[in-house]
This record gives sequence, structure tokens and C-alpha cells, in this order.
Amino acid sequence: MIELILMPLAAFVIGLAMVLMMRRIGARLQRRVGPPLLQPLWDIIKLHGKETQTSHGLIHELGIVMAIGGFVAAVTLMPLPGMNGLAEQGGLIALVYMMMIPSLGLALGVGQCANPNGSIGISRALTAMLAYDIPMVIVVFGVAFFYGSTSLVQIIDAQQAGGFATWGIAEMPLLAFAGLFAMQAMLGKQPFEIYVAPAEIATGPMVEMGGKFLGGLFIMQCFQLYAAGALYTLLFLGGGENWLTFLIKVFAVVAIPMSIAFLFPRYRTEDVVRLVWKWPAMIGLLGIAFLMY
Amino acid sequence: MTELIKTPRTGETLPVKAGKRTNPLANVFDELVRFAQSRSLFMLHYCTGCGAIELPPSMTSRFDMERLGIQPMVSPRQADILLVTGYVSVKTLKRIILTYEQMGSPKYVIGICSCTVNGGMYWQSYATAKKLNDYMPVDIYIAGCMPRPEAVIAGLRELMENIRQGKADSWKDYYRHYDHYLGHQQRLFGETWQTPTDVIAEARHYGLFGPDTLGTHTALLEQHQRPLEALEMKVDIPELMARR
Amino acid sequence: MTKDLSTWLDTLLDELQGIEVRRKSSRRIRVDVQPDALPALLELLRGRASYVHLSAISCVDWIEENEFELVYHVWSYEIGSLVSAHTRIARDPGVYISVYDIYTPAAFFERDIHEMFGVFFEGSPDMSKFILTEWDGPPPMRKDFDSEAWVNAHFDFQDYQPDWLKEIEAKGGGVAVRPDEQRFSRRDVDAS
Amino acid sequence: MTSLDHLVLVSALTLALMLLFGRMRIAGRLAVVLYAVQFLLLMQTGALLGEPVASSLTLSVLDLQMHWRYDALSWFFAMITIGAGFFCAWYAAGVWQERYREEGHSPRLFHVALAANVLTMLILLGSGDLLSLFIGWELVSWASFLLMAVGGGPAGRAALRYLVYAFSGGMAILAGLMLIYTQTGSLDYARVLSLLGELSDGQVWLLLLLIGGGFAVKMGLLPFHLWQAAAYAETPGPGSSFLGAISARMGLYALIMLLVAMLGIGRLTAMEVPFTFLSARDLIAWIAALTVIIPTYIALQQHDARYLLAWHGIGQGGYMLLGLMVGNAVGSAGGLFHVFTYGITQAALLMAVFAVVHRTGTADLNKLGGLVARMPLTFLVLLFGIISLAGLPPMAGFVSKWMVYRSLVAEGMPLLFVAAVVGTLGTILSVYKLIHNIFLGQLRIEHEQVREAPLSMLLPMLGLSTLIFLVGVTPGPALSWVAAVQASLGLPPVPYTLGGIEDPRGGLDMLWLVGILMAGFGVGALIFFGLGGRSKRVHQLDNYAGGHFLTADVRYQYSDNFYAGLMHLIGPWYRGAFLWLEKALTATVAFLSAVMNGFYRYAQPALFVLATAVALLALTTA
Amino acid sequence: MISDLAVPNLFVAQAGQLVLPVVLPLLAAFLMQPLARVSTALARGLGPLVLILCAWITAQLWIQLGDAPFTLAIGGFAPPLGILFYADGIALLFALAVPVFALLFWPGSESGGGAGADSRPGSDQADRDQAARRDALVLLLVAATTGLALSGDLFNLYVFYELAAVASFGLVALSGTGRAQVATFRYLMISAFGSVLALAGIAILYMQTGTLNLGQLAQLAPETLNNPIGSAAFALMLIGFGVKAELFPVNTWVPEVYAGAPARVSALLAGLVSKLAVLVIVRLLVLIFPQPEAAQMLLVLGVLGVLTGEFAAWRAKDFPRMLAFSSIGQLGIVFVAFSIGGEIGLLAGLAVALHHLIVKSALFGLAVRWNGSLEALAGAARTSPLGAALFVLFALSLVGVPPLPGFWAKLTVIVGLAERGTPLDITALMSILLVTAVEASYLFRVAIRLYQDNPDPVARHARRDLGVSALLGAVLVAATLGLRPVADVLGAGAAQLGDRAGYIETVFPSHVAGKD
Repeated sequence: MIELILMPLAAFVIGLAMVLMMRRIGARLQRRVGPPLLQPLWDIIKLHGKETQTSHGLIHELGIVMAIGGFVAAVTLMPLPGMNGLAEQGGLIALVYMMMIPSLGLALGVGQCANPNGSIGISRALTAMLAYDIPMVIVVFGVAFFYGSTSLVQIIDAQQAGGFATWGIAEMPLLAFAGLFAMQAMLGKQPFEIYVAPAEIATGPMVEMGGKFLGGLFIMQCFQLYAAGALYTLLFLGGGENWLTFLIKVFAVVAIPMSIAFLFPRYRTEDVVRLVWKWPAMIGLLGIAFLMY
Repeated sequence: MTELIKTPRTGETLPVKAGKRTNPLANVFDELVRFAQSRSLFMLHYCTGCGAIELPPSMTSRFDMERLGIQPMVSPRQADILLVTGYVSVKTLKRIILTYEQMGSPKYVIGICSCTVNGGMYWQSYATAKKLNDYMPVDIYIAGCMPRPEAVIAGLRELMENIRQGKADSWKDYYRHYDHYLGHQQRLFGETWQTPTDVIAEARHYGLFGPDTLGTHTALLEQHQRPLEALEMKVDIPELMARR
Repeated sequence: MTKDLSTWLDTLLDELQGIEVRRKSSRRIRVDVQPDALPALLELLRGRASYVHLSAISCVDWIEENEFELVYHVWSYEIGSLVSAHTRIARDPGVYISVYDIYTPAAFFERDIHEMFGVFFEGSPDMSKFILTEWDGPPPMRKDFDSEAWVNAHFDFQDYQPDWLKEIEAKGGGVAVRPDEQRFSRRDVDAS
Repeated sequence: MTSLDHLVLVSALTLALMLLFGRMRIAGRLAVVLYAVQFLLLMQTGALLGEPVASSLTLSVLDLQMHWRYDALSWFFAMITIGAGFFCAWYAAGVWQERYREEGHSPRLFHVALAANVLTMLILLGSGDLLSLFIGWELVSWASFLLMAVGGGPAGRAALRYLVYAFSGGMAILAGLMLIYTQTGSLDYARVLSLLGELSDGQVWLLLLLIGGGFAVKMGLLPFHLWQAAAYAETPGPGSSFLGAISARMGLYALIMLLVAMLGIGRLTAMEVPFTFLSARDLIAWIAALTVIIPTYIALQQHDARYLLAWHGIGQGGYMLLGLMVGNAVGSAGGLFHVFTYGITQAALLMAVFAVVHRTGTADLNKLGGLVARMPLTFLVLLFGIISLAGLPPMAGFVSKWMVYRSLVAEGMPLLFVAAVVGTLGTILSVYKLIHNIFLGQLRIEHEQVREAPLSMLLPMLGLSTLIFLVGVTPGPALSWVAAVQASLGLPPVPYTLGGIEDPRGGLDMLWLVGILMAGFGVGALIFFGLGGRSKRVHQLDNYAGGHFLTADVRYQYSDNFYAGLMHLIGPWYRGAFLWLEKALTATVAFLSAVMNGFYRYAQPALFVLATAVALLALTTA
Repeated sequence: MISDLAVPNLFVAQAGQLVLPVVLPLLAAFLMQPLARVSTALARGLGPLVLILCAWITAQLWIQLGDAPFTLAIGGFAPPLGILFYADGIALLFALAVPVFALLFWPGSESGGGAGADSRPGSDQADRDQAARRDALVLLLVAATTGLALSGDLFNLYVFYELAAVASFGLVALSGTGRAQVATFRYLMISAFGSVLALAGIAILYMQTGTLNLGQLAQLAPETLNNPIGSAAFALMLIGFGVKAELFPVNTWVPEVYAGAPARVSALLAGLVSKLAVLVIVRLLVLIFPQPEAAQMLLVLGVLGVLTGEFAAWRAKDFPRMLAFSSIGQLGIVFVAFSIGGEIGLLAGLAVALHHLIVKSALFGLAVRWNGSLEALAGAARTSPLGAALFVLFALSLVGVPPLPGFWAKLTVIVGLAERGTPLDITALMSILLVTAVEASYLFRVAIRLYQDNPDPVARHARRDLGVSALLGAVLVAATLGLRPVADVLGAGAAQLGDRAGYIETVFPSHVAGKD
């Protein structure tokens, strides 16, 4: 049981560090210094410490709760070194669907705000979800099929059995590439960040989010970065043999899309869909074809 | 003619009581929160005039505001600082006030460029507001036409220091002396002036109500105010209501 | 074609009575016309000489002569020349006829002129407030509008004389012209 | 008199009583009680676990024996049918019925139509041979037609379209039955079953085409899906719920009889589609997958809430067939279970939408918005419904969809898996549009005074929502029915537990999942409400719109063409999909008709006489 | 076997009554005109009275004599020479149906059907004359059709057929509208050609066999007519008698006539007369031409009729015309059914024919008021709810929805076709199923239109028409409930109808057979 408390906690801490890393990478690429070490924490504390906060109704608030809660639940389905959490009860498919709950919660919350920019942002975000989830599920299918199981514990065991040679990335390089591509879009990083589009639709879904609402989303972002990195690590990098290797892998995974992100402008919605359905999805299918035949 | 450093007030000035802060987090970790507030500033640069051109250099690689924890944000809901960067026409002022009222407190206003101080080179223009702090409390003025990024950063650091020391609480002033600010707004925009934010109700809700919150101007406002009560969720089942 | 049209324009302008044509350059023609003949002129220019684009209507307040001068700039894409039709109307009551039926974009300019100069255009579709939505003073572009007085009546100014400035001034630097000296009219107000 | 006789008699009694007393105010409540009685009688039949229950009535026409019996499959579908009838009658019983009467419609006709639907479906489900199956099929078709047509106006047109499809389908089925009859000399299941194995592949293909095609019409499988959305959507409120919940599933029932019980998955797998590497089973699975995708994305384009849901009804049918075609224990269970979960989901969703229509008078998604503040309970019902429809945890729909996915993974069908997920994603998109445009966003000024749905409509909705959640948390009991059905069909039964599926290679335990999700929400709530400062609810016009002053008379909610970017890309891919087929058929009939008319209009009748005489003489003497 | 009955005297006396249903209406028809001069009331009452009498006599005969067939030689001449009436269950059934339906659709004063007849101003005397003429024609039609049902002699059949033709020309033309007259002319043309061909066929038969008595022809057929010449004779007669039976392609008069004639007349023509013509063809088929070519001919023409009729109905713009096309299609099914042969084929044919008799007559009964375009019927359910409900009932039965009789009839046809299962049969089966879908489409398009909202619907039905339709509807429902007895009766009738040897035996009791 204690695992169930520790796992989200670890996820949050790692996620904070990832946010910092993301901002630092961005700053470095733009030849800036970047934020100080505890900047993500200060942001969250400040936002929760706001004196006046604007709510548009109960659903607005519950949306944030769902967004955090969904990820808190999702991270317990991802085994950490020494902790399996609920991975035995859920499995990969349940995890993928669990990770859609925050999107739905956020969408509901934004909808209640009655802000046109927010609604536009959500419509774009859901479209983007439609785009990146397809290569994502291709990858998930490929891995589950290859290891003959949807249980993450078994998948990790199979990968750790023979060192690097049995890692997912070595066995299924095409799928691993597709997964990385999909992750870029899943994290909403450039060039796939049309749905936040700060200058055009005022950060889209977040337009009416201030104070603890935004703070909740910052927390969610920590979880999101962690979840994306951890999922990829579990599927392709053999999970964590121990904490050290796990952390190295997770951070390395997240660093890749970050490094790419700050070099790009953004695609339009339909171009996102077109691109993601064309390249990662096709590569993923090709990867599955190699696996099956 | 009024002194810039003194906050103009119409009514009698009362010392601001160190009232209980509404935020439970803030009550416990007052210092921590204040530090976090000073180290994490999201600025909404409302680009009203030429001064906005000095902000990109302040943000980008040469001066890099982010190392101070300052980030640009586009929605007033998320922002802490309202940067008014240049001359303020009457029509723009309405939007500035709307935007200011939609920001979450604690919020800070920085007037950049001389225009926000006294109208600058537009001092004679019938369409440019002269004194920004007539319409909303201003924390820092950064004068110059235009001030260089160094000056902007210096001003921001000044503000951060004020926040950390708990001195930058002029946002409370807007609630406590709402009548005063509203009066100036009405003088420009006419009697029917109204923003969608119900400032008086907010002041009541957060315990920021002061003796000067209400006055003749707010009375005028109430005469032709469209109701702004939030849409409360109500479970209004006819049968059950009838039985009651 | 172009040549034909410009020749045609010359004939046209020659035929019209009571107008004065001045050729400022090869592509600019100034026409002075009586107010009652202006719509007819525009009609002819548009309908028979390809001047289809009304670039702007401008207004000049000749306060000494108690007149408004309205300038209609019309442009022909085919001839490639601009005709500026000048006409003068009485400042009081400042009413003129709209050319909206000839040039639809005129509505926009006329509304602007009405707001800024108070000239009323009969037949214009919308004469309501345009930019100065809450304006209750006299039309601000008229020569007799005292902008400063209006500013003084509606806005406050603030004074800022910090100590460091005084020190500089003591050394002979600082602000060269004091604001009070600069704002002569304000000083007059203060004096009165 | 067997227990099955009792059931059908009570159902017929319901119909009779509705005919007699349908005009009275009490009729609605009476119907509810009668459906409840039917439900209890069904529970008592014991057809689920024991031997099939036969009816004592048999008929014989032209040496063809007809008899009726209930087995586990019939029981399962009948349970959903009567349940749907019960909830829909409840929904209709109170205020809805009065409003319906005030609008100039006849509640009696509605009650009669509903009762007739339930009765005919029960008869169909009990069919013990192919002839009684066909008769039941026709009865169901006409009963549905009645229910669809009672609305009048556009409902009538939609019903007529349905009728043409259904009747053509019925005729195709009859042709197929005659094919069987010519080959086997009988229409009895047992006898046909024993002789079907001797049919050649070509004959089985023909059979699939005729009978399967006929059944597919009712189910709305591609390419026969065009009639369904309008017909279901235009039906009056509870009727629409009923049809959406179960009516199209009669097609699935019949398809199960044909594909699984009679032909068997093995036979389908063995049959190759000529010139391809697909087997018949793959072909059907792909039809099912396309049925998932295309209607779902058509639903995305709808701007009428009723139509949106009705289109989804078509798409969800595809999941059921897909699961059955996978054919392993989890997959077929998922397909069958989806009938149940989707039934309760769709009924709840349509009820919620019609509650909104009841209060606001419109289902146009561009004319609603912000109703969560006025109809929060209806919102809750819709929320539960859409989560279930989209197949997200923790609602019932997740479990059944999970099972379908799991089986596709286990069987190694990547493209079908992707197709299924594409359908789910489309569902998420469109259900969000649904809830956003109705309940979230700007509350229109004309809806300021709207009240919550009346209690008589709210209670069945809430009841169904509770069911959706409970089945989602503890799918075990419902899965036990499914397992029994699988056993009766000769499929491997699913290994179920109280919380989900037992599987060493990755199972599902909803109890844990829901528990951790709730715990997660608890943590979220703790962070949000515990750590954050006070917030104040503000008026919806206090909204950041780039500094613009919003006013109540201006509609600023973003609802029209909600997924503009996506539609710009994928809209042309399927716009008017299959409409060309329908148009071509209609044009053919019109052309033939014109030719025939021309023949009769041709003013040289004597010529025909002579020509025919000469032709016949030439033929006979030659 | 009949002669073995215990009371021969009584029997002879009663069998003699068989002639009355033919003679009485004939007499009444001739008396009508003079009688009308004497007393209008008497003339008006005469027709119905005679019909009731006929019906009563026929019913009496049927009830008392049971199912066994019997013959009546008019004037006592022996069968091959004299005029012979042959009565079996089916013949009596039709002979009963004739007066009953004539009574139901008796063109009463308020009828008219054609609005033109009503609106025409005319003197009382002219009206009365017209009424008398009309009544006389109906009685003539009744006499002729009863004769068709009962005749056991090809020449008589031809005579009665011509008589029926003449009567129907008169009835159709009587409404006096231009449309009706044009239609009549077309009808006349086709009939005339048809009659010539039929006569030619009969002549061939006579040439081949030297007799026109059906019984004797049946005896001689296997030797003399089972050849191309016989088939040619059948083809000619098929065309000839097919005119009335709406056989493709000699049915082009149908839509015009039914649309132009008064609806009640259409009801009689479509319901009754066509069935009697069919009966004649069936008799020929069963007794004289049992060879497969004949049946195939019927099958092909039937299928073509089905296809053309139903498809054409899909585009019909007015109600009577739609019914007319539908009628063509239905009769096509009847032909297809009879072409199957055997007991099941005859049963199917009889079932479809009788079903169509009831349903189509009733629908034409509704068409008395709904005689306009289909567009105009919008909202008619408001003014005439019973009429609309009846329409739906008949439409359901017509397209064949279980458990209504139409379904069972159609099912029997289809099962019969499937059982025989030649490619041609399967084609016919598919065609029938195909057009059934088309049929459902156009009939229910009308049904939906009836229930549309329309502020200005057509006038309601007259009580009598509605009553007639309701009565027939009740019959339909009763048949649904008592399906088993009805099926039994029809089965027995079909067995009798198909019993060729029995026919010969009845006409020439065993001494003739013994002579051979």
C-alpha cells in the first residue's frame, strides 16, 4: 500500500525536475541562463498562494481535480524499480485509457469557462490527441503483441532478461522511433503545440485558468512529463533495473523531445494530423509488420 | 497636481490593517509564499504603445528575464504583472481596466514610458489618459521614452524586492478605494461605465472591503448595473420544489 | 485605352461649367467645384471616366472664412491619376449631402468627418459615434476646439520632483524647460 | 403453459392494455409495472443457466413447423429489451407523456408502439426455427417502423427510408431462407445445422450475402447504415432511447444466430475471399471495423444532439460484431457485453438529450450551451454516459471495449486494433462536442430560466447512470451472464472475476482501477481545495476575450464546426460516403419505373397484342 | 358419386337452381330500362334484390351440396353437345363472390367516383335513365362473370367473356368524362384484338378436337393438344382471356381505365372481373394444357407483369393509378403462382387471388373519395382516421407482413417456387421479393403522407364506402385469426381445382369413362 503513496510522490518530484530541465534546455538553446533550480516549485507555490481566484463553476474546479487525479492514478500503474503498484491489476491498455482521463477532465473544466479561446484550444487539443494516439496505440499494440502480454511487469521482466539486446529499442527499433515521435506530439511540444498557441488563442485551454487552477495544471504537467518518459522507458528501455538507471533513462527520454521542440515553429492542426498519421503511424505499422512476419 | 509617490485618495486615508490573509497557505508559510511570489512573476504585457518594443530584448538572450523567474503570459487570469507599455488612449484604457480587474491578486501594475506617467508627448491630446494611477493602483513607474531594458529589469527587481518585503500591496488599494478609482473611470467613460468584474462583490468575498470601497460613484454604478451574480448551479426539480 | 480615357477626361472636364481645373502634375488634378455641383462631378468621374475608387474624404476647417473645405480624392486605376475635388461649404450649419450612393465607402469617411468636425452628411447611412465612443465634447478637430482646456478639465497631472533631480538641477542640469513654463495655457488657467 | 408462455402473454397483455387504456394518464405507470412484471417473469424462466425453455405454442404452415424457445442468448437480449422498455416507459410515464399529449400527439399510440416493439422482440428472440425467425424479424421491423413513424413530419420520412431498407433486407433474408430450404428441405435449426456443412463455399457466400446482408440492414452495418441515424433520432424521446438501446441489436442477435451458432467462426475462417488473402471472418471483421469508424466520424459532423448519438449507435454496433468475429473467449464476451453496456449507455444518453429538448425545445448543438448550471443532474447523467460511450474508465463501456481490444491484441490483429482505437478516439471527440455544446460554455439568455428535468424523467436517467457506474466497477455479475451465453453458443466462456477479467498475460481488475482513480481524484481534490486559496465564482461574462467586453446578447461560444481543422483534413475523405450507393439504387428504380410507366403509357396497345401473339406463337411452334 | 345420393329429386331440383345466378341478373338487366319508366323506386330496388337473391341461391347450393362438384346440363342436353354448367367449390366460391361484391360496390346514387358525374347538371329524368342504364350494365356484368365461373364449355366461356367485356365498356364509359372515354376506347381496342385471338385459339382447338366442352377437351388433350399447335392455341387464348385478367402485355388499358372509371367500377373490374378471367385461364391450364410450355409461358408473362406493374406503380402520381399498377403486379404474382402447378401452386394462386380480390376491392372502395393525386392525400388521416387505418392494414397485407393473410399467400408462392427450383423459378422468386420491397416503399410513402400534418386535407369518406372497406378489413382480420380453417378450405378447393380426372369424371360420369 505504501507504494501507492510513494509512486505519485516520486512521480511529482521527478516531474518537477523535468519541468526545470525542459526550461533549462529551452534557455540553453536560446543562449539564455534559464530559470533557477527551484523555479517550478516557486511557480506552483505562488499560484496556489494567490489571494483572489476566479472560478467559473463546479465543473471548472472538478476538471482540474480530474486532470491531477487521472495522472495520479495512472502513475501507479507504471512499475518503478522495486515497486509494482497496481501494474498487475491494470495493464497497458488500461494505462493508455487512464491517461486520457486528464484530457477529458481538463476539457470539461475548460468548457465550463465559456471562453471561446478555451473551447478552440480544446477542440485543437482533442484533434491533436486523435492524431498522436494513433501511432501511440500502434506502438502499444506492437509491444504488447511482441511480448505476448499487456502486463507491464511481464514486459519489463522480458526486457531485463538479456540486457540491452532484449530491450524494446533493440528488438523493435521502428516502433521505438514511432513512439518517440508520438511522444513529442503527446507532450504538446513544438511543432505540435497549436492548441496552446499563446499569441493567437491566449494559451487555448488555459485561458481562464489562474491561481490554483493554473497551479493544478502545473502539477499535472509534472506528472505528464514523468508519465510520458516512464511509459517510454518501460516499453522500450527495459524499465528500471535500479533507481539510478531508471532516472537516467527517464530524463534522457524526456530530454529528446525538449531538445527538438525549441528549434521549431508550429504546424497547423490539420498539418499535425497529416504529419503524425503519415510518418510515425506508418513507421509503427511497418515495425509491426516486421514483428509479425 | 499631485505627488506621484503618494497614492491619491479622495476619502480619508486609513492605515491598512494587517488583516488575515484569505489564503490558508499564505497564513502558514507567509514568508515562503512571499518569496515564491517574488521569484515567480508572470507578466502580461499589454502592448499599448511603443514601449513594448523594449520587452523582447529584456526577455531574450541578452537580458533573460527568466533567470529572475519572470515569464510572459498571455491571459490576465494567469498573470501577476500588468505591464502598460506606452500611451494609453481612452479607448484602450477601458480594456486595460477590464484586464486589470480580471487578473488574480496579488497583482502588480507597472507603467512603462513617460506616457503612462503624465501623458508624455501626448500630454495635450484629448484622447490620451494622462495619469494611469488615477484609474488603477500602479506599483512601479519606469519612466523614459522609451526606457532601456536595463531600466525595465531594474524596475522589475525593485518590484520583486517590494513583494518580498510585503510592501507591494497596492492591489488591495483597488478594493479598499474602489470608489475613488471608479470615480475617475466614470469621469472619462460616463455614468454607464461598467466592467464585467464585480469588484465590490469580490472585495466582500475576500474580506478586502474597506470604508472607501463604496461611495457616491459606486452608488451611481449600482443604479444601472447589469447583474453580475455568478450562475450558481441549482438543482431545481419542479416536483420536489412544489412539495417543499 | 488609357489615352482615350484621359482624353475623354479632358473633354469631360472642359465641358463642365463652373469648375476650375488645375493640373498639379501628370497624375494629379485638382478640381474646385461648387458644393451643389460636386455630386454631379463625382457621378461623371465615376460613371464615365473610370474613377471608381474613393481614396479618402478629407476636411479642412477654414475658421476665418467660416467654411469647411471638403476634399474628395478619387482614383482611376485605368488612367492612373488622382482627382481631388475641392468644395467649400458653410461652417454653420455644416450640413452637406452624402455621396454614399455614388461611392459606398464614403459612409466610413463621412462618419469620421462627422465625428471629428461635426459636419452632418444628409443621406449617409450611419452618423453615430465611431472612434470617440464616449465623447461628449465638441468635435475635436475643429479649429475652435481648445484641446488643452479640455484636457485640463478632464485629466489630472501629477508632479514628480525627486531629490536627486533637485541636486542635478542645482548643478545646472536637469529639465531645461519646466513643465509649468511649457504649459502656458495651463499657467493661464491657474492664474485665472 | 411454460414460463415462456407467461412472459409472452404478459407482454401481449401489455400491448392490449395499452391499446385499451393508452389514452388515460395512468397508462404510463401501468406500462412500467407491466414491464417490471415481464422482467421478473424473464428472471424466473431460468433460460440463462438451465436448459432452453420452450413455448407450448407451435404452428405448422405448409409442413413447416414453427416453435419458440428461450436459451441463454435469447435471455440475455430479452433482458436488455425488457429493461430498456422498463426504463423508457418510466421516462415516458409522467411529465413527458403530458407534454407529448399537449403537442398534439397521441400517447396511446406511443405506448402501443413501445409495447409492440417489446412484444415482437420477445417473439423474435424466442424463434426456434428459421421461419419463426423470419416472422419475428418482420414483426420487429414493422413494430420499429410504427415507433419511428409516430412522430410524424421528418420522422415519417426517416421511417419510410428505414422501411425500404428493412423490407428489402427482409426480402433478402426470405430469399436466403428459400435458398436454405431448397438445399435442406427444412427450416428447422437442428436439421439445417446438420446439413449446412454440406453446402459449398459458393452457396455459403450467397447465404451470407442474402441473410447476413438482410440482418446487417437492421444492425446498420456498412453499407446499409444510412437509414438508421435519422430514423432513431427523429423518434419521440423515450422511443428513441429504446430503439437506440436495443432495436438495432436484434440485427446482431440474428447475425449471431447465423454467423456463430449456425455457420460457426471456424467455417468463416476457412472460407477465402476470392483473389485476396482475406477470409470471410476477416471480411466481416473489417466491415465491422469500418462500421465503427465511418459512422463515428459522421457523428462528429452532426450538429443535432440526437443525430450525433444515433450515428454513434451505428458505430458501436461495429464493436460488438468485431468482438464476436475475433471469436476468442475475451473477444466474443466483449462483443456480447458491449450489447449490454452500450444499451444502458445509449438509453441514458438519449434520455438526457431528450430531457434537454423537453426543457429547451431544441437539440441543435449550436443553439444550446451552459446548461450545467441549470440542469446539473442531467449533466451528470450525460457525463456518465459519454465516459461510458467513449470507453474510458471507470464506466461500463470501458470494460467491454477493453475486452475487445485485449482480444485483438491477443489474436495479433494490429490493423483492426488501430481501427477500433480510431473509432474510440472519434467517439471521444464527438461526445466532448456533445457535452460541451449542450452543457458547458455560455448559457444563452433564453435559457436563463430553464429548470432541471422533471423527476419522472430524472429518476430513470439516474437509475441508468447508477447502473453504468456499478457495472463499470463490478462487471462480474453481468459477465457471468455473458459467460453463460458463450457457453450456450459453444464459445469458450470468459474467465471473469468480480472486478473484471482474469488473465495471466494481463488482466483487468476494475475494483482496483476505480479505487485508485478515486484515490487519485481525492489527492487532486486535496491539492486543489486544500492547498489553494479561496476562489470566487464569477459571472460567465467575466471572461477574457482579448479585452473585449462581452454582452449577454452576443453569442460568443465556440460551437459551430467544432473540429474545423480536423474536418478540413478528413472531411473530404468520407463526405457522402455510401450515399452514392443509395442514390444509384434509387436512380435505378426510378429509371426502371419510368421505363415501365412508358410502356403503359404507350398508346399503341394493339401493337403489343399482335407482337406478343406473334412472339408466343413463334416460340411455341418453333 | 353424386347420383348415389339418397334424395335425387331434390338434388336435381336444386342443381337446376345453378342457372338462376346467371339468368336472373340477365333478365333483370333487360327489365331494368322498361321498369325505370314505370317506377324509379322499383328499378332502383331491383338490382340489389336480384343480387341478394343470387347470393342466397349460390350460398344455399354451396352449403347444401357440400364440396363435391356437380354439373348441370342446360336444357338436359348431354354434356358434349349441350350447354354445361360445372360447379365445384371454387366455382361456387367465385359465383358467390360475384353478387356479393357487386352488392358491396353497387354504384349507388351518391357514388359517382368521377367528380365529373356529380357536378354535371342534368334533369332528373336523364339522371334516372342513366342510373337505370348503369344498374342494367352492372347486372349484365354480374351475369357474365357468374357465367364465367360456372361455364363448363369453351364457347359459353367466350360468350360470357364478351358479355362481360361489353358490360365493362359501358360501365367505364358511363361516367362520361373525356378521360374515361379515351380509356374505354383503348380498352375496347385491346379487348377486340384479344377476342379475335381468343376466338382464333378456340377455333384451333375445335379444329384439333372437334369439341368445345371442357370435360371432353380434357379427355382429348393428352393426345391431340400436347403439341405445338396446342401450345399455340393456348398462347392465343391466354392473350385473349389475359386482357381481362390484366396479363402482361395486354394490360396496357388497366391504368387508364381504373384511373378514369368510377372507383366502384374499378373495384369490380380489378377485384372481381380480373379474378374470373384468371379462373378461366386456370381452368384451361389445368384441364386442357397441362404441358410445361404453357405453364412456362404463364410464368414468364406473370413475372413480367409483376416487374412492370410494381415498378410503374412506384412512380404513379395518383391514387387509383397506383392501385391499378399494383393490381397488375399482384395479378402477375397470381399467374406465377398458378404456373407452379400442383396443389401447392393452385393453393398459392387461389390464396393470392382471393386476397387480392378482397384487398384491392377495398382499396378501390377507399379510392371513391381519395381519387385525386397522391399529393392531395396529405393529412387525410385527420378527416378519415378509419380510412387511413384501413389503408395501412390493406397495405400491410398487400406487401405481405406476417401474420396477415397476404404474407401466408406470398409465402406459399415463394415456397412453391423454391420447391420446384428451376432457374426460371428462382428468377421469379427473386423478382417477387424485389418488387415486394418496391411495393412496400410506394405504399408506405402514401401511408406516411396520410398521417402528415396538413391544414387542408381531403374530404372524409362517405359512410358506405368506408363501411364496405371496413367490412372487407374485418374479413381480412378474421382470415388472419382463422388462418387454419381458411387454409383448409382453400386447400380442398385447390385439390378440387387441380383434379383433372375428377372433372372428367364429373362431366362424364363413369359410363362415359367406361365407354372408352
